[in-house]
Order: sequence, then C-alpha cells, then structure tokens
Amino acid sequence: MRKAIAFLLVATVGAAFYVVLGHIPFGEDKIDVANHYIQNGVRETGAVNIVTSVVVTYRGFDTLGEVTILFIAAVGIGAVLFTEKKARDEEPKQKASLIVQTGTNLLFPFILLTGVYVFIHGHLTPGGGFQGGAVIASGYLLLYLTWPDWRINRRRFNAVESLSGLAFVVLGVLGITYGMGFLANFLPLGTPNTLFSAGIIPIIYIAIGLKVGSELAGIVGNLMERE
Amino acid sequence: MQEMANSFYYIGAGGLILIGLYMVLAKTNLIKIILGLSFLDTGTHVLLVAIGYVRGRTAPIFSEGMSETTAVVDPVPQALVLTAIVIGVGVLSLALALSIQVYRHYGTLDVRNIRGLKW
Amino acid sequence: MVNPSLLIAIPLAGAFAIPLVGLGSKRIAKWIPPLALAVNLVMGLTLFPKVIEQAIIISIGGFPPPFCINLMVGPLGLSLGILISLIGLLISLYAIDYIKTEPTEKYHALFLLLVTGALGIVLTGDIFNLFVFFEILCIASFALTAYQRDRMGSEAALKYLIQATVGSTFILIAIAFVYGLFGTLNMADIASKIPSAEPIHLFLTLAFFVVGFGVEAAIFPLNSWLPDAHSSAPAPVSAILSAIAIKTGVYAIARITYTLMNAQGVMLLISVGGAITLLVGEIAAYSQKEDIKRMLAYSSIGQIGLIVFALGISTSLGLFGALFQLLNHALAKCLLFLAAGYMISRAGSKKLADLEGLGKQMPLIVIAFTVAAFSLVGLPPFAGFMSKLSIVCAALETKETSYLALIVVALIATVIEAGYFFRLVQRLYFKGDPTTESSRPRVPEAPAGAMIPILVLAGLIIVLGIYPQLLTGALDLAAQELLHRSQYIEVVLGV
Amino acid sequence: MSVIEGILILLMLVAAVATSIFKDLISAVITCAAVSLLASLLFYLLDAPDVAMAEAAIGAGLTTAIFVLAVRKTKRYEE
Repeated sequence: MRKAIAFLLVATVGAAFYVVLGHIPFGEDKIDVANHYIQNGVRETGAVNIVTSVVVTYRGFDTLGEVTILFIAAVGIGAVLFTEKKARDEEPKQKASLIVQTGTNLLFPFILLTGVYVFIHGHLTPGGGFQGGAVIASGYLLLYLTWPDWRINRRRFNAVESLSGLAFVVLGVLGITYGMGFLANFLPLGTPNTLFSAGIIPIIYIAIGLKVGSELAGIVGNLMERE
Repeated sequence: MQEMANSFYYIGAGGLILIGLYMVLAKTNLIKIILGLSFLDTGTHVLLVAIGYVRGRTAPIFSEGMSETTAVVDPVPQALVLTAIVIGVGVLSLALALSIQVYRHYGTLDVRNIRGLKW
Repeated sequence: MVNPSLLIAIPLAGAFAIPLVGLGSKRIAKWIPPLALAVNLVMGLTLFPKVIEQAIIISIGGFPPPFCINLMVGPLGLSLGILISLIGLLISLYAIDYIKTEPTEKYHALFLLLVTGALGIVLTGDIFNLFVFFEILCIASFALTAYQRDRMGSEAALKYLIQATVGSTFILIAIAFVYGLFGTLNMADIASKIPSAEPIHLFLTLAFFVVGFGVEAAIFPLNSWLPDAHSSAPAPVSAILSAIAIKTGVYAIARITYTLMNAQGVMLLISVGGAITLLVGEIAAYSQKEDIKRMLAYSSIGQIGLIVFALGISTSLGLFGALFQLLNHALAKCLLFLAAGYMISRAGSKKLADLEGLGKQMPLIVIAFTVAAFSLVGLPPFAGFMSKLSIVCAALETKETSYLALIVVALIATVIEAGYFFRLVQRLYFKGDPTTESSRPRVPEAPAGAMIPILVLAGLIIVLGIYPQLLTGALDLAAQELLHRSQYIEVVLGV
Repeated sequence: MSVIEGILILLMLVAAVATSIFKDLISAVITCAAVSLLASLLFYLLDAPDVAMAEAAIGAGLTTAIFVLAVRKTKRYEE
C-alpha cells in the first residue's frame, strides 16, 4: 500500500519534470543576469574565479546564510546529543595500528596546509572557504579514527566558530559604514590574478574556511564522542 | 535519439531525485530514508548545474593567459549549488544525530515500530 | 537613517556571539536574544513611518538589483518584521526563566537564529535567498523541537525534519525551474518576465513552490508533522513555531502566488485548500480530549487554514482580513502556548483532566489564557472579532457561489472551534476538586519574566480589539503591496 | 565524450538503485558515496570545478563518514 502510493507520487513528480524540463533546452545559452557577472566580474570584484565573486560578493548574503545554517547544525547537534556528565570512565578504545598512527602524524599537518591553501586561493583557483574547511575537517576526522580517545578542545573550537562568524558580520557592517551597503567590497581590489587582490573576498573566505572547518570538525567530534 | 543524448544529464538528475523521493516515501528504515534525502539533494544539485551548462564553453575562471572575452558557462547555478551542498550536509548531519537519539529511546530504526506518535 | 540590513545583521551577530559570551558567563549570554530583538523592534518602528511613504530597497553587496540580492523593506515586509521582533522579544524574555535544561546557551543561540531566519524571509527580495533563510528557520526549529532530548521530542523532530526537507527540496527544484525559464533569481525581475512563459510551466513551478512551502505552513494534507512537533517541544518553542514559523510559510506562498506569479487562476484552489485545512484542523482539535498542547496545535492548523482561505479571496478586503487574522493568531496562540507552559508545570501533566480548576490557583494566567481563547474564537471586543468579520465580509463581497459555499464551511469550523475553547475554559474554571485549592501552598503563578510577556500579549489583544484602527492603515498598505505587483517591480528595478 | 557521460550517469543511477536495495546499511552508505563521487565527476564534466571539489570533499567524504558513524551507533542491518 505504502509502496503503491509512493509510486504514484513519484510518477506525478516525474511527469512534471518531463513537461517543464522539455522546455529548458540543455547546453544552450540561456544566460541572462549572469552575463553581467561574466563581463564585469573581474573588473568589479577583482576575483578571476567568477564563481567566487558570485558566492562572496554578488550573492554574499546567501553565503552568510549558509555558514549560519552550518552553525545551527553544529549547535543543534551539540544540543541534541548533549550528555550531562562527562562519560570518561568508559574502557579505552582500541587504537589504530602503528602504521596508521605514524601516517596520521605525518599527514595531518599537510592536510591542514592543503585546506588553508584551498581557501586562501579561493579567488584565483577552484575551491574556497567551504572546500578548504571540509579538507580541514577531514584532517580532524583522521585524528579521531587514529586515536578514538582523543578529544578536540571544545572551548577553543567554539571560540574560533564564534569569532569567524562575527568577523563575517562585522565585515558586512563595515561596508555600510563605508557607505557602500552591507557586505560590499570596500577594500582596494588590487591587480587581478595575484594573491593580495579582490578586496575583502580573501578575508571573507578565510573566515568562512575557519568557520566551516571548526563546525564540521565539531559535528564529527560530537558524533564520535557521544556514546 | 539525439534528443535523448542531449538531455542525459536531465535524465540522470531527475532519476536521482525520483529514486530519492521513492526511498523517502516507501522505505521504513530511518537511515534509508535519510539516504533518500541525500539523493534528493544530489539530484537537485546536478539538475541546477546542468541547467547552467552551455555546450562548448569553459569553466568560469579567467586564469592567467585567458582573455576576458572567453565564453564561459553560467556561474550562478554553480554558486547556488555550493550553497546548497553545505545546507545539505547540515541537514543530513542533524538528521543522523536525531536518528541516533531516536534509536537510544526506541532501540529500533524501523518507523513502523516507532509509534510514540502517529506517523 | 538606519540601514535595514541591520535588522538581520544584529540578531545574527548576537547569535554568533552567544557561544563566545557563554564561555565566560551563561547568565549574560541568555540576555543577548531579548537585547538584540529589542534593538530590532526599535529600529523597525523608527523605519516604519518612512516605509509607509516609500518602500526602501537595500542592495546587499553594493550593486543594484537584479545583480545583487536586495532587501525589499515595504509595508508588508516591515509590518511582519516588527511582529516577528515583538513576538520573539516576548518569548525570549519568557524563556530566560523557563529554560533550565542544559546547554542553555545553545538554546538561546538557536532561538535567536530561528527569529533571524523568519526576519530574513519576510524582508528578502530574492528567491534563492528566501530559500536560504527558510532553511535557517527550519533547521533551527528541528533542533529546538528535540531540545529536551526526550522520546517524543526526538521523534517529532525527526518526522518534522524529514517532511520539511522533502518540502525544501521541492522549493529548490522550483527555483531551478525558475532559473532555467527566466535566467534570474530576483523576485521583481522574475515577476516582470512572467508573461513570457507558458501557463503550464508556470503552473507546475508554482505547484512545486506551494507543496514546498505548504509543508511548513501545514496545509492539508502536508500537516501531519505539526501536532507532534508543536506538542512535544518546550513551551516557548511551541509558541514561536505556532506564532511565527508556520506564518512564514503562508507569507512565502502569498508572495509567490501574488507578487511573483500573478496566479489569479489558482486562487480558488488555494481557498479550497485553506477551507479543507480549516475544517480538518478544527475537527481534530475538537476530538482531542487528552493533551492540551496537542489541542492547541490542531487549532493552529485550523487557523492557518482560515488565513490561507482568506488569502485566496484576492480582493483588498480579503487580504486585509488574512493579514489581520495572521497577526491576531500570532499574538493569541503565542499567549496560549506560553500560558499553557506554566499551567502544565503547575499541574504536572499535559492532560486536560489534570488542568481542571486551575482558574482558582493561577487567576492571572488563566484570565490571559481565556482572553486569547476568546480572541481566537472571534468574540467581541477582542482582536479576533474584527479579523474574522472582515474575512466574512470579503467572502460575501465576491458574490461568487464558490466563495459563499466556502465561507459556510469556515463558519461551521468556527462553531466547532468555539465549542472546544468554551469547553476548555469551563473546565479550567468550574471543574476540579475545590478542596485541593486550600491544601496547596500559595506560591507565585510564574516568575516575573514570564508574567510580563503573557500580560503584554493579553493587553495587546484587548487594545487591538477596541482600537483596530491603530493597525488598519498599515495592514491595508501591506495588502495593497501584494495586490499591486507592477508597483513592486517598479520600486525594485527602478524602471 | 557523450558516451562517457552516458555511462557515468547510468552508473550513478545503478548505484542509487543499489543503495535502496541493500539490506546492509554500510553497503548502502558506500554506494551512496559512489553516487556522490560520480556526481562530482559529472560536475567536473559540466565545467563546474568548484562544485566538483565541494561535492567530492563534502558529499562523498564527510557525509559518508557521518553516515558510517551513525550506522555504527545504531543497527547495521535493515529489518
């Protein structure tokens, strides 16, 4: 019964897809508003990666909302899986083998470095705050898998989360005080294709990278620790 | 046939969305339902990027040596999908945390046996 | 002039700061939400006179719309924004004493973010940005529903999450369609391009939007999550969900059907959906004889049905009635859930039978509860009377048999509603064992932090009932904003 | 070119169907990761390197890890 209804609903949705997508030709030039970004993006924002300039400048408000969502998820998971007493008395879990331990020791700094590289160069190459943050979080995941008893310093992570979020909002408000509107790019744009260019974009991406990294690491930590 | 080949991506995206929707509606295991939600997300992302694709153009990054008149694909859907991916991971991780919590209370992940409230 | 983007930036910054302040002192951290929302309320009120004259367009990122996301601070958005700030402020005051389950600083951060999401929804002028804020609101409400970590809460939250996430995927699919058809995401820009599209595509896109937002707005048959979530959550969370969260779904549907799509053809369908929701909700509430919060939750479904029904009457009186009803329900249902919170903790259970005779033990709270209940039923001189009257008048004015038939349904539902609220009030006052009264020690009904919001809400309901003209001007302008979409396009795009 | 794309899309759909059939939830999670990885390849072919990177790092990497953690804390087999 449940499956029959499910099939019926899925078929209806499929039919709707067929009708609408039949009218949206694949692979043809339908670009409208985005032409403005393509033609003026580099000049107006200083970032050669147009996706970055859209994510951080033209649609920066979405990005602020998005880091907020990740923040809510991290805080929410912390609240949902909160345990009153510190369950430290459990028997020590089995550590990974020596090879894995050595490997982790070697790799972890490089993983962090890669993550930082990815979000610092967000305006020049593919990648940015989210991808870099995810790379950093996967480094912490590796630490957790190698030493199951290891704990991240929660206070420090919370502080990084809050500070980077506040930095994002404060940068936005600074745009207002410079008379250009919330989240406007008020710093000099510099020469495109160099590291110190694109005004506030690299700064915002650093804040996003730190925030996403600490939040995802916190989520993983919460799921690993709470038995 | 050419028509079909043109819309491969639409078929892939739509198929993924429909499989996900079916899993959410018909499956009874909570993890399976959440996997279905993840397919719904991924399918929508592929759909959005496919809508923004323009044949014969390059990625919207003007690296050194490229003239600023190079034809590129639509950057906006890509930006939207970046946002949507992060939203998706937030929702999924919260869903999994909640299902762990439900498992603690009920000892099962089968929605037919979780009947504190009406499903 | 105050920059309206601060209306969103300040609560957001407050929420980010809460964990940081919480590391130092949890007692300071829990005062951040009321403080941020009070600032918001003041800013909203100072902006209001200017917005009445001319809507303010703020573009975020420094380029003109449609190239940037813009905020559309018009009469509708700002009125709802002020309402959200006010209700949020009152509930956050209530929660300071009420929430004792650890980790409290996480509760306050989530609550403030929920309110921020609602503010963003009503102020934004961009369809994808609407989706992002909608997700903020939804995720914060999932986490808050499960906040007490009990059996019911976790299950209700998961159920809510699954249904709402399918809904938001539908919204995202609709956004993909819109982008594919029109190549833009700015609402005014889309609205100006609507005539170029074929009706069938518009209809299907609209259907995806309405299903998606309908889950949050709890329109029948998408409402099965609501009674569970609203009855299992802590009292302040139930209050904010009922008073604000479901209203944002209704707002989004109104914005999309009126401003975005100009979908005159589906208005009757929307009215029918609203009337069915109304009837289903009220019947379910009437047959709920056990749990007071569940009964209030079903009553919310019914009220939402009434608002959606009135939205479907696409005349200025109908929209005025819908907005007025939305405001009244927000005030009254917020009060009912807040009062029920302390009634339940006094009686020690959510069962209606255990609440009997509470009228003698906590007179002030029960009187406030009664005021709100009577206002919802639509008795004069409370605020609900005026809004229900204008909805009935609007339906009669159309002189179409379909709307006349629907208003009969709505009146029947109102009678049912009156039935269960009178039954409840009667049990609160006249039933119960009179001897228990003297045996209990005389303790204050509730801490001052909780009494102030309850009494303020009761006062507002009475004042608005006697002087509805305080608000009619603003609500009328808001209704005009929905009806005159060409003006909206003109203001945003400056054409 | 078009053939490769067709094969990738087909594989993605097959993996998705497999996810819905497997009774072992760990296998289901792994096939779900395969879907994400294939989607990430598709993003790359659609000239969206940023999205491909995000999908590979977040969709295929972290989400899978979180799913595996959740399955470990609950039940491994669907009844």
